[in-house]
Amino acid sequence: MSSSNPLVVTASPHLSTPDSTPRIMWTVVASLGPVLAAASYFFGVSALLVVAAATLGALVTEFWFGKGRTLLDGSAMITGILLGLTLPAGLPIWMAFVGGAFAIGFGKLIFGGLGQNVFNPALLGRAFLQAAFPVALTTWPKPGGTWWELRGDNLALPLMSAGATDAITGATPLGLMKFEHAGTPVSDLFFGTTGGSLGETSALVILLCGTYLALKNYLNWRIPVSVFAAVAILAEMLHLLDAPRFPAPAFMLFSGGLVLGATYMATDMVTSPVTNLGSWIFGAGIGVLVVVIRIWGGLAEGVMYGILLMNAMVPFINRVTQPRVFGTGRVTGVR
Amino acid sequence: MTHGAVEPASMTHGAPVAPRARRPVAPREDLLRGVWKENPVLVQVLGMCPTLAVTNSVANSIAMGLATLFVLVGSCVLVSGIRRWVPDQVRIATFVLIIATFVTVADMTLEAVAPAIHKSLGAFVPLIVVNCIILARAEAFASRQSVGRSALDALGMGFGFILTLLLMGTIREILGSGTLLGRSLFGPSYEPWVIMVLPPGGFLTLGALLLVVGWWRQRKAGRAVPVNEPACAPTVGKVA
Amino acid sequence: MTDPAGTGQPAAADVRTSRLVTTLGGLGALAGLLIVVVFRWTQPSIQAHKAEVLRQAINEVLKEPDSYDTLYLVDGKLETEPAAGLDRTKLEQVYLGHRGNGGSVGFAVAAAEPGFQDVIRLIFGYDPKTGHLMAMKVLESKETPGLGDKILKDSAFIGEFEGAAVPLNGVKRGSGKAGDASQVDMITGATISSRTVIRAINQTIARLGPIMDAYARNATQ
Amino acid sequence: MGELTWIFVSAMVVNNFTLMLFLGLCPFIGVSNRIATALRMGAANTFVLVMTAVCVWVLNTFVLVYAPYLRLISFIVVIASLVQIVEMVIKKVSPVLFRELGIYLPLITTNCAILGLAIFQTSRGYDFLEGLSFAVGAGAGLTLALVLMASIRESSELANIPQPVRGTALVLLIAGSLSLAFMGFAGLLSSG
Amino acid sequence: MIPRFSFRHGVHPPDLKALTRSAAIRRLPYPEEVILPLRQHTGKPAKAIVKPGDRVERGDTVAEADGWMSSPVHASAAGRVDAVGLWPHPDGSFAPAVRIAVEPYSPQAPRPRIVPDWKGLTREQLIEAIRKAGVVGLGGAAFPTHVKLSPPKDQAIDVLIINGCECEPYLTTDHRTMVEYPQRVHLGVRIMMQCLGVRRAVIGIERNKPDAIAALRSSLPGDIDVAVQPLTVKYPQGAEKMLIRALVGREVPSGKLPLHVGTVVQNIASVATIAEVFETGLPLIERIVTVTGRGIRRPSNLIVPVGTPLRYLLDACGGMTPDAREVVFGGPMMGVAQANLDVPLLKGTTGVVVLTESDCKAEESYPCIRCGRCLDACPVFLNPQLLGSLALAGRYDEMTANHLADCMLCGCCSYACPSNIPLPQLFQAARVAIRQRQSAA
Repeated sequence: MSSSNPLVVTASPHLSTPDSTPRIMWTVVASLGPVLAAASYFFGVSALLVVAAATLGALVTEFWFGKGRTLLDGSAMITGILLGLTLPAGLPIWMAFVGGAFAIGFGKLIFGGLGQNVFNPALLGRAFLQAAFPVALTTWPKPGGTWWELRGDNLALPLMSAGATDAITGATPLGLMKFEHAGTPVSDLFFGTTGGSLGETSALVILLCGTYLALKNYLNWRIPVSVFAAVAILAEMLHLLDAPRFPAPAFMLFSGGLVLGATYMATDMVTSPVTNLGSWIFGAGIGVLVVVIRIWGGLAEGVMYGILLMNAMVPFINRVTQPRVFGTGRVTGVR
Repeated sequence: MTHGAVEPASMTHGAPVAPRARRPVAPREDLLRGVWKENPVLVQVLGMCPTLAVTNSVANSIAMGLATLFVLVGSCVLVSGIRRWVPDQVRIATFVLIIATFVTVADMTLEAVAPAIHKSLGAFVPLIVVNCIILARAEAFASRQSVGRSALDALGMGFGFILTLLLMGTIREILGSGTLLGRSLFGPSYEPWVIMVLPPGGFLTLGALLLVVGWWRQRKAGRAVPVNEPACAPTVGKVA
Repeated sequence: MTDPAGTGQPAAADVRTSRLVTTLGGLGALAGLLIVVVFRWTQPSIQAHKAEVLRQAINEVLKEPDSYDTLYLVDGKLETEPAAGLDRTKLEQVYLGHRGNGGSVGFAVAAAEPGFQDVIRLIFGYDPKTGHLMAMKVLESKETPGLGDKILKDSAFIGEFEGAAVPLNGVKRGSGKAGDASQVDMITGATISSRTVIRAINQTIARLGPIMDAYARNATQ
Repeated sequence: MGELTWIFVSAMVVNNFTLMLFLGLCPFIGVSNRIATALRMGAANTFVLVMTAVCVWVLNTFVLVYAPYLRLISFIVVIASLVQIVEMVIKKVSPVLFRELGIYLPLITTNCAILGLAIFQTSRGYDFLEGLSFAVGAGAGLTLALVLMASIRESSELANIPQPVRGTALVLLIAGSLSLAFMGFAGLLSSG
Repeated sequence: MIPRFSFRHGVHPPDLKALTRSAAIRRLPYPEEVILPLRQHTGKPAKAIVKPGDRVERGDTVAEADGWMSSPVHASAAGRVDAVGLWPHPDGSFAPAVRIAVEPYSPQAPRPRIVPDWKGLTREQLIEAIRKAGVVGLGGAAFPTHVKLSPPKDQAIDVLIINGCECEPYLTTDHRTMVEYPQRVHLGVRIMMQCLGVRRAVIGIERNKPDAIAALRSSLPGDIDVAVQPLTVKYPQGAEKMLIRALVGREVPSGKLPLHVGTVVQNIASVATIAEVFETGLPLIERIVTVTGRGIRRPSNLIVPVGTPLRYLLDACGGMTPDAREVVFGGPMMGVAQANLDVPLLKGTTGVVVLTESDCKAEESYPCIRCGRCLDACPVFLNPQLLGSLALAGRYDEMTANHLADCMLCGCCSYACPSNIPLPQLFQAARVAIRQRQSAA
């Protein structure tokens, strides 16, 4: 054998799944392409500006404070894009940038980077923005218009407010339901012709992309399924109780960020339980919190907080849902 | 009221015990110790509750800082003054009594003099009673040292506390309202970061400050320094 | 230690106990004295300030009356002088404003309701003769700065309550029918806070309105 | 009834003592590194909170109407004695429980959550049942925050936390995130 | 839901057996020397009874068993003892070995019948004969077979399980044995049943070996209760506990042995070897190995003498390709990579896999992203994610509390890990550290 090609000695197993962490991450990034395209179809260039700014904020922070090559694993990219998708189209892009930076800095790097964080960084960034700039974050431009038209004051100077804009804004379907008891046709929700954040408009596109990821086992299908099931069951029970007061399950499922949240945010591997039983509990918990916040809370939308709160529960869930080790507990066939 | 079980041992990793007067300590050292080297909040991690709760504006920070300074100095001087007459068993009880008295006085005075600020500080003025800084200094320093040294130490600690509150208040008011002491800094179109005046903003600001302090100390030491573990809990272990 | 009966101890303990008691007692007495002195000294200005705040609020919501009376709610009736033995501070109070010519201008009523973050306290002026509100002022709220706290700061919103007919009906800004006096335009983005204000007023009117109406009728008769 | 539920929910999550009002931070920072400890601390706190609510109601109703200036002093004395009595009772009744809780009980005396409860209960004029509901809600909220923080800290012990963040800074930053998440409960049960 | 004829969790690595699946077993010429390590089995190493210069015939004992949990070693070729001393061992260490310079041009004729005929022997005599023949488990762990066949008296055994899964990718040793020597397998089963006194035997074979299933089924003896059961293709189907679970639905309690649930598990190669030993009268001196992988020019299934140097074996298969990177003893999932080509083949070596650069997993590992795939993979339901983190933090006591002892080091977790974290290695290191601490205490 030639000396230029020495043998290597590694620990077993010597085979490994073709999936690698960067591959999973970048596949998720790619699967967000259609969602992004849909967002830009509805909200024009503003959608791309906002997402790009959030992503840039995330990447710059990861590069600056992170350790060298961690940009390549793609996780900061996902955080940035997902954060961007939860924002309204008319947001000043400096806010999106700040959100991305916060998401990575305080959501991820302080815990030691990839894999160590407790809260979904994108949602933490979103919650930060929501708390910091409540007005800007609840100004929802209506979809439509020409592609090049800005949907609000995207280009406001850093630290300055959006100022007076002439963009046509409208309430989200959930806002309409909560504050004016006005419904929105479910077909509009499904195809995306309603007001709302960039990524929450078209349930159809998100579900398709999510199914693709689930088939590749890049997301844990149990989580979205249990979220949807919990929301549907609870909503149906309430709807049967008092139909005029509580909206129908279909509306609850397809309005707001539920589809995006359940598919892309709740399934973030780092911040969801590692056990399958835990995943069911986690998803069901999110579903219940979403319904509780939407119906009895002061906010129209509860997906973000539902997921963040359950993120906080994850270490606890992991602890109590440890699998029963083979050959312990109730044992079959002992003689 | 005295609790015998949790006695001295817990003190070792609590608030730094004042050095027994082996060599004469310069008054300057007594005074400056609390400002930076043993800053009650940033280094000893005491008195978190007011540091987080009332620092959403500079005015509130100053008022809270002054009230605490008043109680701190008053209590420490008195504690030091009567330390020879107070039996050990009722030591803590008398401390608490003294502190509560001073706090009541401060509370009423503030309400009479500056009702607006008193209202915005709310329940946190009476809560000075349970501010660990005061008990920690009374117990760790004033009950063993002369009146003069106790006064200097209390002043230093109080100033350190005020400085930290002021730092927090400044950051939070500038970012959160775009103002400093109520005066607008950036003009009308500034977008305030509302979160900074909300509870999460308090946690995040102090967390970030401690992070910077940790980073700075690490850099200065050039190696890993012992983590600044919270000192509050072990210290108050002595109290009851 | 060598004394099993502990006969050596009690004497010492006695001394100590007495000392403990005197120390604590003495300090307690001193503390009490100090507090009472400060209390005596500060109380007048604190009370004066409170009264002033209340007076200003009543002036504002009753449009500067020349004087006002404090009425106490006793057994579903308003009385100027509750029977002796009742603790006035525990009774619900409303304030009746008067013009110089002796005519009443309306009642100032306090209301409270849980809002977005915590309880919102407010006071409003109500004219039983017309069944309309005179004005509304939020006294205390912890609503989100920049959003919910517009109920204190947004003059357009506060202005909505002047002359509004009860029960109020909150609508989205710009979407109400013209000429409906009961409509109040809610603050965009602070719907919960706006609604809390409206609900607080509506519920208080529903509870106290008839009582105030009755009192006003009796007074004019 | 609705009022009592609201008081409970408000004290537990909407205005969570620890995460929204910064009360009870000492145990939150000091004894939140193990779930088991956090649970016990939470239970002990809840117990003392409830006892305090009862005592404060008694004080407010029968004593402080005559001497309002003694409010603070009487509260702190009552709380301190209460903790002492609870400690002695537990020691007598269940030595096992005492061993488990013993070291935490003294800590509770200077826990601002207890005094805070007393002060809020007074300034809001809660009656007996409302005070009880408030205390139970506050206790549940404290326990929830403690357990969440403890479980997060337990898991982050295994994480590769950067050196300057370790210790109190990390606890505060996690608390900030938790506090952000708890903002989702804003307005719960009050939207009508 | 408990799957029938399988177990829960596990992984599905590519089986890669096509390289040698249909290559008939062939015999190699004798190498110039054979190296016989004294430690080729679980338990105490054997004691050498030859010295340099001694001449040995094929089948002569060169080392005697040292106690019950031990096994003798026999000369696998006729020749002269060259040295008795340290030599590179496939486990990476240097270990005592007997080196025999093989006599060139020797007919390699064995001494007649060293092992007696099995017919008419009592149970005890059979086990003694097996022990003397140096038979150990040929599935990899090399557990002395006579120990396994002598369960404690109070432990009733009711079923003998034969492991024909060969779930490791690449390897076809057992597969070819079943296809080419079905009669030998059945004879081995018969002898073992007699040793154990059981009336029932089940042969478990993964479904990806239909020809082996057919061959064994068509030759089933009519007079004893032997069944051939096809099993789901999944790694590690061949692990004892998984196999028992799949075939008879019993769960071996944590920390217990298969015999505690009334079973004894034997590898198919061991079964065939027992038959061969009694047929030929020779002790265990040669075995069948698969030499395979994309890094070898002529992948083959071979009968080779125990102790054949690896270098000779590779050369006999056409040598390694230029892009060969790693040589593994055993299968790719649990096998041990070799740093030295002078190591000899052991009794327990099931195969030699030569991996190329493109086969080797990436060397770079990423932080754990808590995807939970390792939990879904672990056949014994451990939480490898937690165990791995604890290992990295050096918190070994908590690892013990989290059932580190139940880990079989099967490698499923690491196979499934997208971040490429060497979990079995961490667990192994933790075990060593715990053992050291215990022995220090």
